[in-house]
Amino acid sequence: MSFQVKYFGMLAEIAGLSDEVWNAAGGLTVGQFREQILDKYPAMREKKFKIAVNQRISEDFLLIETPAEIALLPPFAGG
Amino acid sequence: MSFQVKYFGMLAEIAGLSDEVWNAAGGLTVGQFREQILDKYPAMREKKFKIAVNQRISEDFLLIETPAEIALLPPFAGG
Amino acid sequence: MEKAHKPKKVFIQGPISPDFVAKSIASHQSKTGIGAHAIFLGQIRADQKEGGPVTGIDYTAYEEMAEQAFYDIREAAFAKFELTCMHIYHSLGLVPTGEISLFVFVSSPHRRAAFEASEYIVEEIKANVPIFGKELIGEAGQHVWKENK
Amino acid sequence: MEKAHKPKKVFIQGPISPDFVAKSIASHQSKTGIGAHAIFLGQIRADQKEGGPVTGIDYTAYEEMAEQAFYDIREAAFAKFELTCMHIYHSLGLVPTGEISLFVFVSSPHRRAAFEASEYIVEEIKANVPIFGKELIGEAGQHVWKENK
Repeated sequence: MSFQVKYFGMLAEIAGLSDEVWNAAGGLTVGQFREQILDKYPAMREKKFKIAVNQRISEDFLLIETPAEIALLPPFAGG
Repeated sequence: MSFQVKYFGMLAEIAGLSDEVWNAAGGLTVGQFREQILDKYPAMREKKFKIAVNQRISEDFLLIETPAEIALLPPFAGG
Repeated sequence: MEKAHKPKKVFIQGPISPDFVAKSIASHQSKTGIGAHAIFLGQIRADQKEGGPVTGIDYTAYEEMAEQAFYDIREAAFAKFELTCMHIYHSLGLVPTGEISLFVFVSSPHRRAAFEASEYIVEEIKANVPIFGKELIGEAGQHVWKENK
Repeated sequence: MEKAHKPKKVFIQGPISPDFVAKSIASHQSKTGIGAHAIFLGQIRADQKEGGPVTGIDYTAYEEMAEQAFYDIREAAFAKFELTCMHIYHSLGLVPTGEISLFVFVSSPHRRAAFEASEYIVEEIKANVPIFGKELIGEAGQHVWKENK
């Protein structure tokens, strides 16, 4: 399966890009995706972030169903 | 004794003037002054108002000491 | 926060214009410790009364006592809340329906103090400042005296 | 109060000007049911950091999700409070120190709803809208990522 991943703020800085296509073998929960992200970008381990699936903040147990737009959201700073 | 009396808002309307000099025989508390006012302007009996002595809202037991500026204040409407 | 603040001119003849509000905001952009402004504006409503709609309010005040009351509210607000700036303006004379008669402007490093002070100041003004309002009704020259709740 | 309100444009490129605030106020003077406006403005502070003072914040957002979050906040506020009007504007891109990045404007017949809605909306924005802020520090091109508390 493959889906779109977007990075924002300090996470885009760490990734060095603002979006990419993620390829995974078989089904993936949000929690499993998080582990893969942290393996690819170890500097994100020190950062707090939430994962949005199709623009909704998601829990780790949720199974990602394609097509999906996944976003890594650092702490909000609006206002 | 005599002192200045100021009327505001609907009370100035009832009195037909915005200030006058009040002459009283001897000492007077705020409560006694209120009775004299209501005798002179009976239409004020139906109105709520506070009495300020030298720009401070006063209790009825307070003795008026001259020189004094007394004001009759209808309900506030600022804002 | 115990220092006394200079009394400021509060009363303005007639309505308070949106441009006046804009100028007040602009004059605070050099105060770079400010993070939050809270502004309250009181606008004259066209309430329906016997005899027609309110067309405006004619404000009068016991001015010397009112100035003192505004000063006391300012001092109390500066003592209670962490404020950088505070401005209060109130109309005297005629303010037509739809126009602004009260402008309370507080600025603070942080939003909580700004929110709390704004509300505090408005409630204090409504309760404790000797300002009187004659609501003008309809076309026939009727009026009703306004009373804060 | 159950009707849906049209999504409105929230994001503005760069700072929000005092004149823009004035125009928004002026455009509400024909709405004669309004008695109270509450306005909140967020201004960029020159906080002192290692490396120097903050000179500005560069805002980015997950725009599609943010627009939806603003819409949800609007709907919730209209349902919770007796509001006549509500406008929210937030900057994207660079906002220098001393300038305004957030403008929340609520109008109601009565002050209580305006106060409560203003505070509610600001807290919701800070907590739930995916906006990110890069605080630019000093002269040397350093930066720190801002985090709401």
